[in-house]
Amino acid sequence: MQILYLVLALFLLLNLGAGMWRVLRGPTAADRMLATQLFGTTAVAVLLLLAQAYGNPPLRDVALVFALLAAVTAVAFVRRAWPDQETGHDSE
Amino acid sequence: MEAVILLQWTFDTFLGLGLLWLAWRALACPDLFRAIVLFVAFGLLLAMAWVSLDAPDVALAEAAIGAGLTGALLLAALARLRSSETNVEVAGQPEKKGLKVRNPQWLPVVVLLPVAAGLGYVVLSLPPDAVGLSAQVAANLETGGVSNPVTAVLLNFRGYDTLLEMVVLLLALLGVWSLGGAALRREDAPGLVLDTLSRLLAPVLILVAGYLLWVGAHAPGGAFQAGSVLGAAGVLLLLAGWRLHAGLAALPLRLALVAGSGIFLAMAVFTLLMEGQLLKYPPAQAGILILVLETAATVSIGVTLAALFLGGRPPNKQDHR
Amino acid sequence: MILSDYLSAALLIAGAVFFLAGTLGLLRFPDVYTRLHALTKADNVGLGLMVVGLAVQAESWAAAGKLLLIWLLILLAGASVAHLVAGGALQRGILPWKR
Amino acid sequence: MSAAFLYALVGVGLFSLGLYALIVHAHLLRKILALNVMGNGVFLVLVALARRTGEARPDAVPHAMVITGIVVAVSATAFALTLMLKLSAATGRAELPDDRRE
Repeated sequence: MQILYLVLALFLLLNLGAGMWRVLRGPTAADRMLATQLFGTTAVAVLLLLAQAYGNPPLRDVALVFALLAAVTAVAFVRRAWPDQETGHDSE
Repeated sequence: MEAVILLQWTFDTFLGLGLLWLAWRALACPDLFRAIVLFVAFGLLLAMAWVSLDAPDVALAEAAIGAGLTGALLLAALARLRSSETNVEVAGQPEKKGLKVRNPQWLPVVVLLPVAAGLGYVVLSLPPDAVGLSAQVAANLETGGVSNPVTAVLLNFRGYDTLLEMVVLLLALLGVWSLGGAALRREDAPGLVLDTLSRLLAPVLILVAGYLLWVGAHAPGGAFQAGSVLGAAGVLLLLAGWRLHAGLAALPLRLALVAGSGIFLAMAVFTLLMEGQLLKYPPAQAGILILVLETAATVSIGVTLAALFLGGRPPNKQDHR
Repeated sequence: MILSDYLSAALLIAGAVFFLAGTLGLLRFPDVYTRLHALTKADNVGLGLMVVGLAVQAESWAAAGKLLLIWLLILLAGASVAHLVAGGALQRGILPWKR
Repeated sequence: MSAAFLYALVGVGLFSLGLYALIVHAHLLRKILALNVMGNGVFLVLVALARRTGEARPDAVPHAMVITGIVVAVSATAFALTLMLKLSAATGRAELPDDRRE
């Protein structure tokens, strides 16, 4: 089972790498922010898998903190940093 | 077993390359907003690196700060920067200014390559096996009052470090406050969704902060992690439009801010008088003394971080008159 | 391998498939609104399946409860953020994609 | 070479990248990001070297130092950001004056 956990963790890590493309590409600021939201959810899954693979239950607390704070950065973006005019395409 | 080790190596390699790549993109891409988003992603990946290095205490702190506070701080600063730059009507696009670099660029590369190579050489020349101070920590853990070695180091063996660290936090806040009051920005109504979210999450955040504080005695967790989670709760509430009641903004707020360093200092003086040594607790009472210190430190760290996010002295009653 | 191991493995792999679907959606969908679906549906189901798969293996009921709590928190955060982002995008005049 | 040294080398790489960006970029927000990357590189070296205990528990002292370091770094970042905003409000640009041109 340990091998399965690690394989899946690695798979999710590669998934994250693919998601990075959206952060780089955009086109809107919201797209970039959404991609980091995906990062949060995937990171939680990776941490839970690693907790099981290494038999290290405290890692679940790290995942718990991630889950709790997943919304904070996105809320900061929506409330503060989202420019009023969004043309749909960033000035490249 | 071979397969497990191979998988761990692959995971570590991808993670390391990902960290370097994200850092490079965050520092090199032309748009400042994109740089901040990439930096937040970098923080998330870093938390996984701490887990991989068997440092769950560090991972907890990074998760709370990297995922919550740093991103919020940077994004809020960027928003205020944009409004101030457009107010003054600077020529040229503010977005593009992040790209402007000083020439010649090859000079720093030439200077820094040997520095990087030298640092790498020094790191690789270190002995592959070194116990460091872990043997001493393990030997003294029985008298430490807590069974989590990291908490024992932070609050007992090197308690004076933590005392001064609380003072550093306070100094950073004093620096921010000395630059003026908080900008009185008109916050939009949070709306039903954000209001509900903050009402649901804030109590859970405070509960988890208490949980981390409690388990810190025997498992990963402790005052810094709990304080960071508490600070994130404050940031979430501030973003939802909540403000400290003016009556609480004067003395009670300041008391909460200095509680950590104040009680720490009192404890230092007390132990100096009783035991003849700075922050040397009697082993029988060490556990309870550490819990008291950690509780005060958690409150102070949380309130300080939230106040730092507000970015200025909160308006007093006197200011309203 | 006992029965619960097979069950857990099946759930974990199913979860990974949903994560893959979410990432594909994030990369391939044409606008913000459709990409929101990929994140809030596929990924949350993926995480849910993984949580159930791991909860089968959990050492105690408390541990299983903590796993469930983590999933609920992610659901709450995902749903709220999706709503906030979609509302903000509409307000800023980003047009939904039409064929 | 063990995984500890892999991460230590990544830490050195991050430090060098951050230092380069700190020198090259003029915008202060970018400089603050660069300082943070440098700090995280140092943390990574410290924690990676604490892992050299073999099968035993890693050394707790560097872990404790890094935890305090993370919290200090975020408060220093907040202070730096406030200073940057103050400068930008006063001069209209978040960059240090370039004394070669004036």
